[in-house]
Amino acid sequence: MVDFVQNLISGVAVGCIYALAALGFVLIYKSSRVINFANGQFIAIGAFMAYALAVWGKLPVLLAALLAMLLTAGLGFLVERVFLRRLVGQPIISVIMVTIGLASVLDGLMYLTPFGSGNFTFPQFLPQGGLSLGGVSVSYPQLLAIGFTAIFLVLFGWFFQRSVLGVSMRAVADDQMAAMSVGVSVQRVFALAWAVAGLTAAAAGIVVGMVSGLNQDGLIAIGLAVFPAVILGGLDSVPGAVVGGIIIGVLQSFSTAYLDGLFSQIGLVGGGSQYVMPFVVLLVMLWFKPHGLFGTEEIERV
Amino acid sequence: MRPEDLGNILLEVNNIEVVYKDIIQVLRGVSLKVPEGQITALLGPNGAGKTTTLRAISGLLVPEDGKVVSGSILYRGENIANKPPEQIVLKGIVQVPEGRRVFKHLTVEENLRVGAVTRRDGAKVREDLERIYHYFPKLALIRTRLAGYCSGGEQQMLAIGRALLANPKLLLLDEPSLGLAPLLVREIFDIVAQINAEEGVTVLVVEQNARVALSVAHYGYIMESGRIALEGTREYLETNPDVKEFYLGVAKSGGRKSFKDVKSYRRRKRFM
Amino acid sequence: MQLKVERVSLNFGGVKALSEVSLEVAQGELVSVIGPNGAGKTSLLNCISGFYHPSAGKITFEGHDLTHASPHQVTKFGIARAFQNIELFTGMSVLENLLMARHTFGHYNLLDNILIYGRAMRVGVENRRFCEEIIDFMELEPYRKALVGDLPYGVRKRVEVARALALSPKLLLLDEPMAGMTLEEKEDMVRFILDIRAERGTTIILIEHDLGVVMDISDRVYVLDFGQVIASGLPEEVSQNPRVQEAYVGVDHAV
Amino acid sequence: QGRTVNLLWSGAVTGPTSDVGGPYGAGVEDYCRYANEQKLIPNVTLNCTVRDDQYQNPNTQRIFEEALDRAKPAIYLGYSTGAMLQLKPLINEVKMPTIPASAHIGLIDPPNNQYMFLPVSSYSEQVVALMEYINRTTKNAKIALVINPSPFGRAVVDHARRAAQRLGQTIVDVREVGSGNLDNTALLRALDAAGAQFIIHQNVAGPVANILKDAQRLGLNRKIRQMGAVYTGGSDLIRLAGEAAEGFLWASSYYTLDENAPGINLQKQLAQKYNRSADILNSTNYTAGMLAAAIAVEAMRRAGQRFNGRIDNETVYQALIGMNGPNAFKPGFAVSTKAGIEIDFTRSEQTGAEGLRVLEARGGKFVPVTEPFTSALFRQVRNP
Amino acid sequence: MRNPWAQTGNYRTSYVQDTTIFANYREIVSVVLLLVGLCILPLFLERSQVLVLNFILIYAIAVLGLNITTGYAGLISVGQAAFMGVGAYTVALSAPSLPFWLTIPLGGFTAAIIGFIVGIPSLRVKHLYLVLATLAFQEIFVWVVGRSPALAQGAAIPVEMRNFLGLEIGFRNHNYFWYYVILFVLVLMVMAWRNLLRGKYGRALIAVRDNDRAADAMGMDPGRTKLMAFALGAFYGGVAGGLLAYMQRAVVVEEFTLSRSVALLAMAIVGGLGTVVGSLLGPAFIEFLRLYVERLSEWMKSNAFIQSITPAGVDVASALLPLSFGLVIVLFLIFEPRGLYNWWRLLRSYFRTWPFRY
Ligand SMILES: Nc1ncnc2c1ncn2[C@@H]1O[C@H](COP(=O)(O)OP(=O)(O)OP(=O)(O)O)[C@@H](O)[C@H]1O
Ligand SMILES: Nc1ncnc2c1ncn2[C@@H]1O[C@H](COP(=O)(O)OP(=O)(O)OP(=O)(O)O)[C@@H](O)[C@H]1O
Ligand SMILES: CC(C)C[C@H](N)C(=O)O
Ligand SMILES: [Mg+2]
Ligand SMILES: [Mg+2]
Repeated sequence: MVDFVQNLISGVAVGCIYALAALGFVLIYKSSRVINFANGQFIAIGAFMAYALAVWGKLPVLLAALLAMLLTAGLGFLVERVFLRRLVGQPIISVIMVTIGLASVLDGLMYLTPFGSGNFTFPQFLPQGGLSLGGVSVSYPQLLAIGFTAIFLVLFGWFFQRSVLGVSMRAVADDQMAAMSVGVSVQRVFALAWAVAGLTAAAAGIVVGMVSGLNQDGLIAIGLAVFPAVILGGLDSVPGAVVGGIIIGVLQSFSTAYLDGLFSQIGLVGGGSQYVMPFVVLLVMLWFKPHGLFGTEEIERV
Repeated sequence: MRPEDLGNILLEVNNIEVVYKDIIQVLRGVSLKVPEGQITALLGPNGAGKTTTLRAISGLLVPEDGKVVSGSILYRGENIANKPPEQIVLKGIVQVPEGRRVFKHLTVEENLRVGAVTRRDGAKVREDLERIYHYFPKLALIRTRLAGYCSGGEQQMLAIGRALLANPKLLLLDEPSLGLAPLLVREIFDIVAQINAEEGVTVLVVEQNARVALSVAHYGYIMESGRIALEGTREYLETNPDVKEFYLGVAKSGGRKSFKDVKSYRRRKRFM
Repeated sequence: MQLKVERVSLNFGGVKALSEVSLEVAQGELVSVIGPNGAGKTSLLNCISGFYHPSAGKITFEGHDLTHASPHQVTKFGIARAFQNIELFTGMSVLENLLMARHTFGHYNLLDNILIYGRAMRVGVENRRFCEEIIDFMELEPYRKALVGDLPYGVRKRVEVARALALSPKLLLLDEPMAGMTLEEKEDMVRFILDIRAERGTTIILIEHDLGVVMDISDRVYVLDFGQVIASGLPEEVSQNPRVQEAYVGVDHAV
Repeated sequence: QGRTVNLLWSGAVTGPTSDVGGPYGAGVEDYCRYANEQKLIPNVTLNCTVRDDQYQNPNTQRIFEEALDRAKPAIYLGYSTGAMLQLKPLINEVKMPTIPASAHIGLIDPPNNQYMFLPVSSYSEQVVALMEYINRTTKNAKIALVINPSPFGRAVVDHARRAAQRLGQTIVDVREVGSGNLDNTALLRALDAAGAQFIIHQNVAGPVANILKDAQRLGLNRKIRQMGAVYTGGSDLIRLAGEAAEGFLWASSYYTLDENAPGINLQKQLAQKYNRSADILNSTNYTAGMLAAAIAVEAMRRAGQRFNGRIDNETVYQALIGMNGPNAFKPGFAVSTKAGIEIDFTRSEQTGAEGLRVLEARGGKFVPVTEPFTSALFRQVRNP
Repeated sequence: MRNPWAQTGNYRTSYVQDTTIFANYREIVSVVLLLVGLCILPLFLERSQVLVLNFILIYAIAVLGLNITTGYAGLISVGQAAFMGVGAYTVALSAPSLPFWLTIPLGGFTAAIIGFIVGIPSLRVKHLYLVLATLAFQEIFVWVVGRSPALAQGAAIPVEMRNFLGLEIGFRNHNYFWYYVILFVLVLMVMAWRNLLRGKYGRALIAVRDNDRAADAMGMDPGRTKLMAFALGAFYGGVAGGLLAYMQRAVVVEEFTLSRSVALLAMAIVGGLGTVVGSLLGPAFIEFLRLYVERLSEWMKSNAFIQSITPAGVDVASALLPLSFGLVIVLFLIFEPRGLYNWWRLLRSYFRTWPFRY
């Protein structure tokens, strides 16, 4: 039982990191129907910036983290301005491909810094260890991830349901032309979406940095891990991103705990089911509930 | 009578030419004037360029990759040709797009609130929302329904209500009767007339349904393949024999002619 | 009866789009369906053409059960439709749009296709000839090679009808083919519809809001309101029906 | 000055495992420069080509074949397990002496293995040696393997299984873990539940560091002893895992930076001379690159000497397989078990430094806890 | 057009003309010349240069397939490399017992079957959701191969063919031999591709992309069409993978990962989606880009001045490849979304009307 609870809690903690990473992704999809394949790069850049500011710039960690989030938001804004804006109205494959190209460009840019190869540990500002309760333990960075996610969830929820800007963001996703007709600045909406996406990606990156250290490949891989989470939750749902992220985190934790043994029994050597189960679930989900748990279904009337 | 005689000229379109995608020229020198506080109708067959004219005024050529390449559009004396749509909305010109174009995944009320996105007077918005519900009581009943599941008439009301929330001085309506049942067409035009009368909102309405459009308009233009072919007051147009035959469907004999008797050859319109 | 719709019901969540709608159409008839917006007219067409499946009731066409058939199966029985909100292949020319409708005519398999020889070639030429005839019939010659996406609305509506005709249907379903047209264009469309019936003997179900058109050319009229048939019969009968007047036409009759 | 002889290295300077490939390539590069400056090969200019294949096999293959067409290198320094396994038949066909960075035992196992030379003991031997080391103190130990999800990681599994059988140990589980492992609670608990007393890693430093940190947090670091093969440990691991690395056991054939060995001294000197960062200087992979280059240069020198200045793949091969007994090579990068012998190869024995030590992380440093030894058991389980 | 008789005959011939691949003799001649050129090209090239060509042509086959699935049917796939993998592993397992002219098509068919299965979610989901289904397949493929002892867990499985009809194949002629095999297969695949898209099955692909509801109403089963698109695209991928297995002499799972899939998609786009010419130009462009950027970065590394101005720990040279790869994709999409194909078209029309401007 303790085992089960522990695995659950650890899964939730990891899931919250996915959730953070997924939020920015969902935001972009929600406003512009773009799947952002450069999300992982945003995560990495945010984390590296925080590291650079804290370690080389000798800033207090919290300040460095905050600055890095803002800078990454700026990067998101810039990316939208320079690249995405020119593609409004192009077929969706072009836009997806641009984010893929962008991912590669950002990779290249990272190689221009010392972060391109090698591993870095984030300066420790939380105490070692973590909370322990009846044999169940959570590390402080993990608690931070959970806290961050909760805050963002509430903020985003309010933003999209209540604020005029949030509602018009959804409107833009529905029908750009109609949104323009009542004076929504579509360009401003997109720029904002990308900026906020950068911000949350950086938050995710910083948390990852604290949990497990910085490594370009590892950080970028989180960008990939987000896909099953958002499909599960629904590509355009904020609560979906969080729930999906957490489910995937728990799924991975449970796969490692309970499934690996089964896999080796059917002749697949080496376990590691946590790497594949999210994608299996993704496929199953696509079949049985194509729009995820909370995604909006396309309203199609002929 | 000229439009000037009906009131101040709020909007003046001077000889504009519009080109789509840098190659397709649609408007070839369109000029028209919209008198303030009046309803002006713009009629014409499919493909004449009515929608394009409205888009040129409201700035919505942008998403269609179109441009005003010559001529000017003066709104209260200021040239607004090729300005971005959000600026034009701020000046008080709001277009209700053709085909309703409501935000399908937003509720009715959210749709309306998006209409107020450019406004800074939050308190007044609540008030206006109630006013819209007063004009369109049906919308009040379905405020939480997703707009995508509303019927055509409800969507059209919603689209107009949404535009009204942006506080327009000049409302551009593009074929509000499209796909609506007769009862609703009547209802919507009555409401438009009512809004015009009560609030003094100037309206420029594009319509195929000439009969109903002319029933509320004060002045009208008829457009054929990118040009204005005919203009005049309602009375003038309603009595013009060509308009009667081609747009109102009045047979030479005076009564409504039957569709069963349509002739199978094309006649030339005299004013073309 | 060629088409029989028997006590068909259709629900969307809480919304009852259709409740126990029955309708019969005989071979060669031109039947109109009218009713206010949201009455369920399009939903009824969708049930017949296989886009929706009724939750209760039965639809048969020449003895084939359509209740659970999908659109492409329905097409094979000889039913074609034109859509209310134009559903053309926007990236293709008018001709290509019509050729699409010949998909199921003339059989050849994937291998024939890849080898393009003999059978595939013959079928292709035959279909092309057929489509050219329809283009001719619908007076679309000037637009044959034009991209559908760039055409004016009225012409696109006509292409819709032409494409449906290219399916060589026995029953043609037209959903507001005249919406958004000027009087003159409506007259043209009416002429096409009457010609289709006269020359091909096609059965037609027409949804239209313009009562003038409906009353003038229909053999019979059904009136839907809130998903129910509230009246049916000859045009004159229906137009005199007070319920219809109240629900649909309104006071100002002459729109 | 005289003729030019070519040496080719291609590896992942960027892309996956670039944290290994970067310093490794730097080591090769720096040693070559040094060799030219010191004129280690008389009358010959050494032309070292260091190329980035980004861990992509087609790149490796192209770079290699291009070299065969043009530069005709006398020796080839390879890199990744995947590409090396793939190129094996071609390497054998063109008779190109090859020193890979990967110590996958399959590279020097038949077929097509004639021209492959591992500078140090194989991954499999390192793991088996660790198992023997365990056996010194704990009998019938229960061991879990945590490996990289790639041919590189999987290289050791079979040998470890066979060794366990001989030693009376149990392999309770084999798990694949790659980089970006955010949380290892479930893994560690599962291994703990399976009764594992030891975890042996065959991986790169990143994932291992994360597992160590989680083990410490969960209080499992006392209960389960962790250890790993050559690419798991070193300064990288200490930097990443901090104090959680304490007690980690590392099997490696290389000297550490704190030891006074000729190779290590050279390494320090070159790093300074060529302006290498501290991270590179401290990296074992830098040492490894230097060792590979040193062997190559030495083989070329000897080939020139023995064959009248004819330095090509054939003579270098001869030089390599003659590098034994009194002719063994002793650059001082790796430990040795036999006096005077560090690197030796014969026609059938294609491992260089067979000796290895177990080192333990203590106070932020790896210190040797055994003398250099070779695993006798590995030789028994290598080919069943 | 009032006289149907006169017109019909005319249409008939014009349609047959439409059906032929080439519009005129000039095109036939240029295609023949191109083929002859490709046939004699290796005579002027080194082994390793032929190797580069081989990769390009193999990728071209895979990209042709992608151009069916993505270019025509509009089903974006980031799993094409995995289909190549299916083909390659089929070849690896059957090569010891079957000749290559059987194993390669077999690889294609196996991939087609898997493609069919992978396409099943397309019956329910559309657009972007489908991208993720192919992503899932790509990841699952690599994972399963990595855990399967029967497939060497992803490590090299040798695929050797040392002899063909008495011709000894070794290092000397390996690349040349496979060049001609690949070229032959490519020509076949191009012809099939062109024919496919001129017939009703090809048209159905486009219809489904454009408007699948309308396609449904036209009697096409959108589900079946999408599955066919997946299967056909995968077939091309499988054949390409099979060729790659022989050409590389071994099958390694690392060849068939997500990054390769992405690169194939990039090739398709840079070349120009949905065109044969683009399917050839795209891979060529990307591979030559890789080659020359590599040269450039090597030059930078050997250039003392550049080295002296780059800060320590920064590797400008290594950054160049991802940077340029990404930039090329982005710039193409922004400035030339129709890809290299369009350049080729413009160039061609320039020559056709030379010396006049239009
Ligand atoms: N985005 C566009 N790109 C290219 N051509 C266009 C575009 N929009 C409209 N057109 C063309 O411009 C012409 C005029 O179109 P417009 O929509 O202004 O006509 P309209 O009078 O509003 O007709 P309707 O009654 O059908 O709405 C038509 O021929 C149409 O095909
Ligand atoms: N796919 C759907 N999902 C949910 N509700 C739907 C759907 N399709 C139709 N409806 C609902 O069913 C009812 C009937 O709609 P339908 O489109 O059939 O009306 P109609 O008579 O064709 O109206 P109109 O004249 O405006 O075209 C409406 O209330 C509509 O909102
Ligand atoms: C240093 C490298 C040779 C290790 C690498 N991970 C491999 O493939 O084998
Ligand atoms: Mg219009
Ligand atoms: Mg309808």
